[in-house]
Amino acid sequence: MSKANNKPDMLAQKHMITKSKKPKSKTPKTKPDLSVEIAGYRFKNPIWTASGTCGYGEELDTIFDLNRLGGIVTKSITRQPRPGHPTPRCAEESSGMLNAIGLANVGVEKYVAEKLRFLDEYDIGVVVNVAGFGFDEYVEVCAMLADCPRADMIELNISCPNVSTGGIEFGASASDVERIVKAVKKVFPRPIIPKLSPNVTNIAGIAKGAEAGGADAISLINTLIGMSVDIYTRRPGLTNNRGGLSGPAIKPIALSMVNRVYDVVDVPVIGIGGASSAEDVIQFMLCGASAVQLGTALFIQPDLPITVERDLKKYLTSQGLTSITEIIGKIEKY
Amino acid sequence: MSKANNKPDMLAQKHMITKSKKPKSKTPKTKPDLSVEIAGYRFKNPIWTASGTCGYGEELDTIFDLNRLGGIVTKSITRQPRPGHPTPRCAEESSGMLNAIGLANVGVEKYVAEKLRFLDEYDIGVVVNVAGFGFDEYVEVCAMLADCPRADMIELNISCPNVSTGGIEFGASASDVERIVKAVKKVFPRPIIPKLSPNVTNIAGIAKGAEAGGADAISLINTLIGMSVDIYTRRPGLTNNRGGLSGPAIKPIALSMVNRVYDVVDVPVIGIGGASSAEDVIQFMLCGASAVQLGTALFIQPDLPITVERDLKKYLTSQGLTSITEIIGKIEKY
Amino acid sequence: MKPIISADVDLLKRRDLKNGYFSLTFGPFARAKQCRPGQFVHIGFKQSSVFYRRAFSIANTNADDKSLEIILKVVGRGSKQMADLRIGDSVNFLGPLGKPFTLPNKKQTPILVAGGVGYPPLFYWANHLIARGWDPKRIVFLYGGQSSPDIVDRARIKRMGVKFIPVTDDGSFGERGRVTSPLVRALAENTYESPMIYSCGPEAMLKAVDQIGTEFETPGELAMEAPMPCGFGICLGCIVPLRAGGTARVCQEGPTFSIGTVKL
Amino acid sequence: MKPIISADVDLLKRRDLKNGYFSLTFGPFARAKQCRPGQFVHIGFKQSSVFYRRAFSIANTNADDKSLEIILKVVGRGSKQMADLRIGDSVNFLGPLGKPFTLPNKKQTPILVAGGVGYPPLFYWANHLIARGWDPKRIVFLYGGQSSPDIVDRARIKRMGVKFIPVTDDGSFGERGRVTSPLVRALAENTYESPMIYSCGPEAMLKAVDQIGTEFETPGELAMEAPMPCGFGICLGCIVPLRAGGTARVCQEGPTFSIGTVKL
Ligand SMILES: Cc1cc2nc3c(=O)[nH]c(=O)nc-3n(C[C@H](O)[C@H](O)[C@H](O)COP(=O)(O)OP(=O)(O)OC[C@H]3O[C@@H](n4cnc5c(N)ncnc54)[C@H](O)[C@@H]3O)c2cc1C
Ligand SMILES: Cc1cc2nc3c(=O)[nH]c(=O)nc-3n(C[C@H](O)[C@H](O)[C@H](O)COP(=O)(O)OP(=O)(O)OC[C@H]3O[C@@H](n4cnc5c(N)ncnc54)[C@H](O)[C@@H]3O)c2cc1C
Ligand SMILES: Cc1cc2nc3c(=O)[nH]c(=O)nc-3n(C[C@H](O)[C@H](O)[C@H](O)COP(=O)(O)O)c2cc1C
Ligand SMILES: Cc1cc2nc3c(=O)[nH]c(=O)nc-3n(C[C@H](O)[C@H](O)[C@H](O)COP(=O)(O)O)c2cc1C
Ligand code: FES
Ligand code: FES
Repeated sequence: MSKANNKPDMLAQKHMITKSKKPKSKTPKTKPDLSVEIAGYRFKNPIWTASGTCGYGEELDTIFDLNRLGGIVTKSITRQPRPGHPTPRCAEESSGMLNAIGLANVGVEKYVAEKLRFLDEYDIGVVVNVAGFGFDEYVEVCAMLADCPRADMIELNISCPNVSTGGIEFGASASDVERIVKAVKKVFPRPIIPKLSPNVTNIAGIAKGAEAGGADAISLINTLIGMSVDIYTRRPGLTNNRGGLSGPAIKPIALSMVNRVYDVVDVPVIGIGGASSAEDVIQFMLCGASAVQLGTALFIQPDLPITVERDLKKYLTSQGLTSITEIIGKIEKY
Repeated sequence: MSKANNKPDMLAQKHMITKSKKPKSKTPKTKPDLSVEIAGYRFKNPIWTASGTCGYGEELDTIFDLNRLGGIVTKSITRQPRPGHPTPRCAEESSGMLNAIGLANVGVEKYVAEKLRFLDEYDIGVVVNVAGFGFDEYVEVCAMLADCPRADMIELNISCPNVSTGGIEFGASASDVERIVKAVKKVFPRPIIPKLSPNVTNIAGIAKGAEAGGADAISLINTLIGMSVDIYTRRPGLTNNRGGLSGPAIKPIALSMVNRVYDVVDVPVIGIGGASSAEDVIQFMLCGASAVQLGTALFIQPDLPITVERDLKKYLTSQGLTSITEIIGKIEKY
Repeated sequence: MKPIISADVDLLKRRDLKNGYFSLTFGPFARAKQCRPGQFVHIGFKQSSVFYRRAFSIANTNADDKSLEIILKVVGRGSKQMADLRIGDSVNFLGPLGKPFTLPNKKQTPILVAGGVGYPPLFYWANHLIARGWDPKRIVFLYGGQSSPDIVDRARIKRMGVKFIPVTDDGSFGERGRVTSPLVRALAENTYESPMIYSCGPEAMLKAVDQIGTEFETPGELAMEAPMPCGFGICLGCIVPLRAGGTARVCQEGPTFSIGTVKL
Repeated sequence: MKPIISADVDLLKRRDLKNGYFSLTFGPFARAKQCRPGQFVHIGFKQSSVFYRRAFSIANTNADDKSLEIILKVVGRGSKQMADLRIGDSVNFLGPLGKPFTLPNKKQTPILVAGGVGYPPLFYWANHLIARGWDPKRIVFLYGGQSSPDIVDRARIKRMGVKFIPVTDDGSFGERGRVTSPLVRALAENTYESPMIYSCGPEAMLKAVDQIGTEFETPGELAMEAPMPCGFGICLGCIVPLRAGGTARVCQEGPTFSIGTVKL
């Protein structure tokens, strides 16, 4: 992973996510085109897997060929390895779940040495999700990834609500978000995608802060803070007491926030939150998403990306469209 | 509705929600006691129906005897009658729904003359939910209710996200909430319960604002802002584009917020959000709620209050408890 | 005794009417006897991928075994789930709900205008009128569909002995064209004495029937549909705008509305 | 060919084993032949009131008709939904998942210690060992439950010809006491040559077995349970702490763990 490798063009060539140079061809295609461009990179389709819901990719690849994905966002990594919270750290809910995994991860060093290497063989966009327990940690981890060509982009988890000492604080203030994005942009030469928390009054303001800081794209939403309690033991469902709600339950909230952010920023928006079908992915794209991350739905249907890819093509054909990009932001509001 | 009637004690006598004067009896009872005290009133049970999900009570009474309820919170009323938004103004979601009814209501005058009168015959706590499109409207409507003895309490809908000119703005700022509560407390002599919006960064702060303003209790949560879109017509699911998400989907968020607020205020907390069973009601109460409002669940199971009442008793018996109040706030956090 | 109940009922009988149509008979439903044509039941599922209940017009009832029939077409997730039910499966009925059709006076000729899946309440209505002493031959039953297979349940209609006039878009069964054509013809030519229209079907058809009724000054009632979160008047989600101003809840002030009432 | 598949299977056979226990046989499952005792399938429902899949140990497979049996006890919503399935109903299998039991060497005496609903994988394991040439008489099958009806499926166990030692808390069937008593006795008295323990059951029982194995320096494997959001290693929701430090995923590094590995 030498510095020399660290050029978008070479990277792109290697991983077949070609940096788009020429305008889109206007000639009608027989096959619907699912590719999307985000921050100068072309992903073969808008289907990504969400951080924390696809590990580092190995296990998912025992079920379907990872190459079918547009992109993978790996589990949040931190400077040091972390065991996370004790169990129970997940709880089942109506159409969703709570989790307070507590940023369990192998730490950036092992990640770079082992986990990232596994993805070398795949022609997919690799987005490394980075979390930190303070301003400096984010910057340090991002700097350590600068020289890893396989880290196509970084998604900045400024929104993880599970760890009381970090996460949420950055995500809730537009100026904090701007500051952190600016700082990591200085140390990481490729695109930075801040991932926003939905647990805020004004998501549009936070997004504008991220854009002002130089974000190349914005992804949202992370989980909503939630809680559960066992009525017999009187214990919370999670050892961390609170956790993050994900799954179909939160999709309407996610769609609304994606659309709000799409309306106020110029950078691409990446939709996350409860997507469980091609229909959901299309909804996110109509609301403004350029790509959509599948998260909790992978636990319920691990080969979902394959179904979604097929159904997206069917949809485009049925609608007489040639490229999925034609639907981005095309919701027709009243 | 003469001024003379306007005394909590007389009111209470009439409606059998007795103002509690003596400390709870310590002698063990054979029958589990479901009654709860809120703002000096005793409700026969903690089961209320939520504003906008039980109309003014008439229709629900065609299915079960309204007298079985602890309290009813009627549909938000405004100064003038309102037709609300055009259809579609509800949309089905996973374990929930979106609505942007748009505060359709008969207006306070007709409400007092017709709707409130219907409830005269019932021995339940009547909480009148009031909404406004500006500071003055809230105060005006509350003042008009001051002389209506059947309006046991007012729930202040400062959190309705559906009307762009009102609602959310108050609910999102602690000082606004404090100001509005203070103002309506001056014109309405009985308890005021501000109903908080979940679409905020810091629910605890808002709750403290409400308490500082003199709130007698605090209810939460109202709906979460959400959106949906039809992938064929590309139209939002609601004519208002955005709406409020309710139902089981939001329960974990509601539990978390109820617990946060319970931890920082001294007044009683009333839980709302996705409750659909006695188990859910108990969860809310363990998290700190003194009463729980059933909302969207009534659309799915209209006679739910009857089942919940029965199951609450069963639970108390199974747990060797004599009073439901013994569980309020008794979550055992890690 | 509360007029509306929520009660579990079992699927007793299931007939595949082909082309996605199914007749499902449930019971026992304690309010079967109180049900009237035009009313509906709001059906909830035990295990479900849909959140709301689903409304279905009552297509028939049997006071003896307290059974209740509905007829549905599979168009989405809820109706699919209904069609997938098997004998012995249980669902929850909330009902009977809504305002039934009002009886014509004895001089009037009931003209029933059904479009597609609007057929069930009109079948019930024809049956009901006959049971109340109406001469079947004086009941006109116009039934329109896209194509022959959309005109379901023909044997039963014929057995009733009503004046059955099927119409299909493609002429594959009965008259070719719109179901409104024979209606207009009948009204224009004064074919029937004091006609009274009862109609249920797609919104576009109801709109046409409403216009026709208004134009020919013929009274009538339309059974409407709307997405129904609650089905009994508390959510205000199913409103339609009224000509006279204001709105009405389809589930409560409807689903049957007099011609000329609703802004269609 | 990917090792794990997600595939719809039909319920082929349903046996009520009484006392809330059911044996359900599904098929055809294309990976039936690749399944091994100790592994599990993660079952998803079409219409469901539960969100997660539910994990069930594989209790048997049939390579010929590619069927797969599970045995469950109704304890909550998911298991209830499973028990309510009817022949012909379809569910989704994700599997085979997890690390199977490892074969003992030929000198060792496999001692299977089942508690309650921990029985299914051990039944499969005994069957498998026999099929691999183990002398049934050399397989010890300890099976504990609260009361007689908790010892299910006895006829099949007896048919296998294993050394079957049932134990109940109340002595209503077999020995009275805990299933760990005959285990301790056997190890203390060196009843069997080179014993190798395989155990599955409630956590308290596994903890006891783990202690016993450690104390008597007897090797063995425990099949564990944990709530499993994903079942194949990606959510990190099912971890257990390890004695050596760190954590392991029950679904991936387990569900079978060597005695002494997990902090129980
Ligand atoms: C008072 C009342 C009475 C009704 N009676 C009957 C009846 O007797 N028989 C019957 O089959 N249905 C009847 N319906 C309609 C029924 O309640 C459902 O709306 C319908 O079955 C579709 O639900 P779904 O879950 O299958 O479709 P959804 O998943 O909700 O919708 C799938 C798609 O079908 C479309 N769609 C929705 N409703 C209809 C419809 N009625 N016809 C064609 N397309 C539709 C939607 O726009 C959507 O695109 C009645 C509705 C009401 C309000
Ligand atoms: C690898 C693995 C293999 C499994 N194999 C089997 C099997 O072969 N047969 C089988 O019946 N189950 C098995 N289980 C358990 C099964 O997955 C479910 O957890 C169990 O059926 C309860 O789910 P539920 O939805 O019915 O209960 P829930 O609604 O999730 O829980 C209801 C109540 O039951 C309690 N509970 C949860 N699990 C159990 C349990 N296993 N025993 C007793 N009480 C419990 C919960 O604490 C809760 O109070 C296995 C689990 C795993 C992880
Ligand atoms: C078990 C679990 C672990 C998660 N871990 C992370 C994480 O490490 N970093 C992160 O940014 N988001 C994490 N998330 C949030 C998801 O990436 C996603 O934003 C969220 O779950 C909403 O999407 P979904 O509803 O599709 O799951 C996690 C979610 C789940 C369910
Ligand atoms: C159709 C509908 C209409 C509502 N109207 C009002 C309203 O007029 N005033 C109000 O304060 N809340 C209103 N709400 C919010 C509910 O009172 C409640 O706060 C919310 O739905 C969450 O509870 P639930 O999930 O139990 O429904 C409405 C909710 C629904 C679903
Ligand atoms: S469906 Fe709720 S008011 Fe009509
Ligand atoms: S269940 Fe998800 S990692 Fe084990």
